[in-house]
Amino acid sequence: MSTTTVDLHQDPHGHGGEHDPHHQHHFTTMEQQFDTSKIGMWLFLVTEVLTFGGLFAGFGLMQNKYPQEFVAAHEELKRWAGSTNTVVLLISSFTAVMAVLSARTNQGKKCAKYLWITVGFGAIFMCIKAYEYSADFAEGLFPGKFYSHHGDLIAGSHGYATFFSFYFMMTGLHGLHVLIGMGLMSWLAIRASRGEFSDKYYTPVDLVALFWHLVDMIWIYLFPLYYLIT
Amino acid sequence: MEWLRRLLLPVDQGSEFAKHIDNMYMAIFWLSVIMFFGLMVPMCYFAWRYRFKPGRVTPHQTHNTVMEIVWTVIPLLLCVGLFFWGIIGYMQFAVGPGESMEIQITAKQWLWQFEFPDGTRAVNELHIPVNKPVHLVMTSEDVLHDFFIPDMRVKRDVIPGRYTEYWFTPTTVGEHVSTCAEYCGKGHSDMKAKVFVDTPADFAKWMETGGDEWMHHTPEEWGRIQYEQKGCQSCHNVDGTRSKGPTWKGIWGKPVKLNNGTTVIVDEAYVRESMMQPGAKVVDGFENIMPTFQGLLRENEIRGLVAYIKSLQ
Amino acid sequence: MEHTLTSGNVTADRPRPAKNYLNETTGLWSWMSTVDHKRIGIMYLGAVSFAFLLGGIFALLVRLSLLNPQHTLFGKQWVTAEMYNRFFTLHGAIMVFLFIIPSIPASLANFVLPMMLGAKDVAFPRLNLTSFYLWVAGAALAIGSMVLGAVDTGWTFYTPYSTTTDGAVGLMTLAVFILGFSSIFTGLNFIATTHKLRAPGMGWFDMPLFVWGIYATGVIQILATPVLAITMVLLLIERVFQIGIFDSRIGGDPVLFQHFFWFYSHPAVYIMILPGMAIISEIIPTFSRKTIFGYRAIAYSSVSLALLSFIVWGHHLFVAGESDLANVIFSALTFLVAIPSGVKMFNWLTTMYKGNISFETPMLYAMAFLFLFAIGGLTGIFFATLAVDIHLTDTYFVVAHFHYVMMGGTVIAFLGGLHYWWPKMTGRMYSEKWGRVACALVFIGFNMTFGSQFIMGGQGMPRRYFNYLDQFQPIHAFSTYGSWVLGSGLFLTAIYLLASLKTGPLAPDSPWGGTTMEWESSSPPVVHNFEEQPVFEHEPYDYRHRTVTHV
Amino acid sequence: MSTHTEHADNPKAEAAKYLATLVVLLILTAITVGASYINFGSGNIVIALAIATVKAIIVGLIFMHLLHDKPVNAVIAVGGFVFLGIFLMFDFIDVGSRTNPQPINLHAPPAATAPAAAGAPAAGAGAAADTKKE
Repeated sequence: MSTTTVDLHQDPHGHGGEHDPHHQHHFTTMEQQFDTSKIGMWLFLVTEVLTFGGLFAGFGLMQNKYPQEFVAAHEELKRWAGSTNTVVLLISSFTAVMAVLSARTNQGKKCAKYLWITVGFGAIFMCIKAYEYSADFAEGLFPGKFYSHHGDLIAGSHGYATFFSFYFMMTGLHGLHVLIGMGLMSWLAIRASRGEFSDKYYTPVDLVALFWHLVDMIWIYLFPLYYLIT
Repeated sequence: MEWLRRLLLPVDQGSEFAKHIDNMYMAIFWLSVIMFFGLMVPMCYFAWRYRFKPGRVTPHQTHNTVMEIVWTVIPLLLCVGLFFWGIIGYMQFAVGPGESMEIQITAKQWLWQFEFPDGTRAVNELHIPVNKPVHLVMTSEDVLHDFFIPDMRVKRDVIPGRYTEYWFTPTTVGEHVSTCAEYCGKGHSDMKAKVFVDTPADFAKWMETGGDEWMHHTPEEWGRIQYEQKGCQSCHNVDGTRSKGPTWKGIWGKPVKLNNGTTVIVDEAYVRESMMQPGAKVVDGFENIMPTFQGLLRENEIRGLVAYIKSLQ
Repeated sequence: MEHTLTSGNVTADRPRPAKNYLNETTGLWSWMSTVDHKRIGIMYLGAVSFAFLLGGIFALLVRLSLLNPQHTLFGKQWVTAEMYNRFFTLHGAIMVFLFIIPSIPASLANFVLPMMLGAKDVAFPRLNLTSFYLWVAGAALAIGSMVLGAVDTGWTFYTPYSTTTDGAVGLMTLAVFILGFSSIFTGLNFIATTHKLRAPGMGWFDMPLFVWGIYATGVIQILATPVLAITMVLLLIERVFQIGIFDSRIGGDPVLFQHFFWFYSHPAVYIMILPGMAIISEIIPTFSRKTIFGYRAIAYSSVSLALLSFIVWGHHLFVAGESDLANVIFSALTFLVAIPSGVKMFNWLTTMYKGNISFETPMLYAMAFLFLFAIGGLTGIFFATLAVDIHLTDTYFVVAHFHYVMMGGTVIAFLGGLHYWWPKMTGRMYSEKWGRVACALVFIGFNMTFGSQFIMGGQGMPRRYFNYLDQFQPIHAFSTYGSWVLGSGLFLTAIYLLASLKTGPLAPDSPWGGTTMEWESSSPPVVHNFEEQPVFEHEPYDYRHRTVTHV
Repeated sequence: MSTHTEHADNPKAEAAKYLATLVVLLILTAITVGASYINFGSGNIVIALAIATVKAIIVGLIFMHLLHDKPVNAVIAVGGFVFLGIFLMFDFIDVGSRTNPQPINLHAPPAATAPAAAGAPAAGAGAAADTKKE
């Protein structure tokens, strides 16, 4: 759902004649166009916040209902993996913002380099996530009715299955966003190395970086809620 | 203005709460009428008085702070008043009086089951004594339902997995209808129960015998009444067509095939067993969805139902 | 600016440009791939009209089912409870998600909002087209769910019924999910457009009030719709995986579903009504030939309604098992909604005072709106009052109340706006005579259909009932007859509007003497709306230098 | 676009600022992980969420440029979180203040029969878990 928007208001079609080829006909100036795109992106990020917000609300209320089960179930998660992933994403946010800075200061090659590094960190994040998932599945920690883990402290409580349902839903949706972000970054990295971005036009880099930071921000909340609850 | 109240609200005012609600309803109704005409009369007047005339010059009135404050503040005050009045009424319904008779209600698709503290149970038929506060504690076995007694002006959703409650005090002896007010599927509109407000003597008698109405009917008739009242009709047809459960027409004395491959003759023993332990012998091609009626049907009612099935040839 | 108004005459005050947005390019593909907001608006208009027809057919079927308690036609029972449940579910789902939510914003506002701002297009034209195709995809799925085992949950999808019933509930929730994003993209586009694409010199309080209304609507679309989307996903996952959030059999909380659902669906009521109010704020000054009274009050009330709409959703749950504390809080907050709605009513009336009022079809619809919305709004007070709500909720009183707001408010305003901007959109005038006849039929039929339902509801007739007590038969029959009058009025509207495309006289640029910027374009407008960039020169409803001598 | 690039005049300083921000974020992460090993009772979740909020604000202000950007973007961003807060707040008010009436003659938890309208299979584990007292 996010790819469409992010793409749509980037890649403008040139109507401008003598203007910048990225200048769309219905904007008077490039600055107006940039500001508009940015407002659009922020509005889109708000919808992302509220989409995840529904899941956070569900998680919070279920945590309220099954406090003991949730604490017990979180022991099954690997704290080192969550912590490492937090560090990985924070560093990738730094490289993303450096990519914007490079694009804005006419350093196309450097921008491409930072974007590729960001993609690389995203990949590390996803690898760790995949490792965690496979370890969970091996123990029968599946969502909902497929939950088949043995040896839970409070036998027969549905709270465990609920915990893992939310865990897979929220980290899964988050992971999907990471993958989308990686795709967008790769595409921008190619464009950046072709020298398409400059201080005159770097809107796509700026917007995709915003998207990436939001993904990071969501993880900042997911991490303590899932890995650190006591 | 009683005729207007009777037009707009249920004629019966079965409880003190109902009178209270009706008064509030009528007060808001008249307030709304005044405000409605307060808006429409000027509109029609302006439309007529300032109808189009060529060349008429219109004034450039952009705002009038005093007027705007007035028409913001006055409705606000009215609303504050109504809010508090509404809370007072709501508390009668949601917070119980000191002592009350508790009735536990269990709803399922598509019947109501009532249980008194002493264990007396009834289906689709609620007897309560007059002038005694009633406390309903309700839960559902499947989906959402809502126990609504229009004559008492009370309703609340019946939710699976937890209990909801409300109170009311019936004040007039007589028969009322309760309906399901939360959509619950195919039989939603048939999920009705009768609410009988009895004199204390009648109520005591009913609690003992479950009433004496059965003596006034033939067993077949009594069975048909049970068929309609206890919810049988939501799953069993008597015209030979298939519903959620098998039809009753023409099955008496005939063999039926069960889902375990065996065959059984429909006789009194089988019919009784099917009411008490519905899962024991399930007819082939049907799902085991019937709730048990153990403890819900009196002996005279079971006999009536058997006689009714027998009569459907 | 001071051109003489020759309303109703075919003589435009300047020659029509040979090329306009309709004939600049031709062919099906030029429409399907267009990014012109006007063409997308027209496509949306066709699409939502189709949805309105479909939802209307189901509405007539619902009413016909209830004509008599035996559900017979010509002595034969023709409908069963299962069919009835599907009728009202599809009626509700189609009308809400496919018709009313996109009706005014995506069709009319898409067309006129950029023009009112003096812009060449919306901020993100391709996102606009994406929104349209998402609507098409959502509609296809919704219709698919009708074909592949219809849905019988009611449009509200309450759990645990919706998580356990058969039928294509999954497909329908997926459709609603996709339609949600269509709506989000529309709202996002309008907010960005309003912020950044106003004509030179036009400040926030220089915008037409229609823009304020649509802007407020956009805020709701952005903030509320994502929660609907995730709720639908959770419902789908609950059906497939049984995670235990909404289904009480596995530890979920059905009331929680209602919270999630109404956090969207109550603000959604304002997604529907705010654009309606926005249209009325345009029509009344134009046909009263007088500046709007209390411009800022109306603008602020639009925004405050949008914000208030987010803190009142709990009033749908007063008897649904919500806690007493939450009930009291939500009751108090709900009363606040009455204030800005009332402010708007008073301002519209005062605008008519000392005006110079003529009664063309759009104005008749605007006055019908005032009448019907007054009833819809005042009956809302019954529900905000906690104690009275207990008796009235989930009865026909609710059905009547929200139809007075949704149909009597939004749809009537939509029709008013459609007639108001029809000359601009198509370049043709429709038949004024038939317009007035149809408006009268709609008004009378509507009041017959739904006015009677207030009485049934008060008497205790629950909603979504197939079998009803015989005592309600006369009122149900009356309501059904009313639905036929209403239906014939709408059918008539469709006929004369379509006929005007071929036979209608050519429309002047500003047939009603409107003062907002969209009337400065030619009828129909050229591709980029204006031949030269308009500049903001006077406040939006300034009639000081205009004297109308002829209608 | 000069208004947005005022800080790009000195890219080195800007890069240093971003690096410092990253270091602060990493330190906060270390603190939050460390705090989770100490038992503060119900304080743990408060501390964890407070630190997360500080981190999110830092990301928003610095990495997402809200500090120096046009105010409208900050208004939009804050608006999103405010309305999410409203959503969460009322949900918790309701769930937290519900009374849980129990009937006098409480039977075994109501047997969760599958609704008659459904062909759906009965729930798996923990069908009766919903009657657990809060």
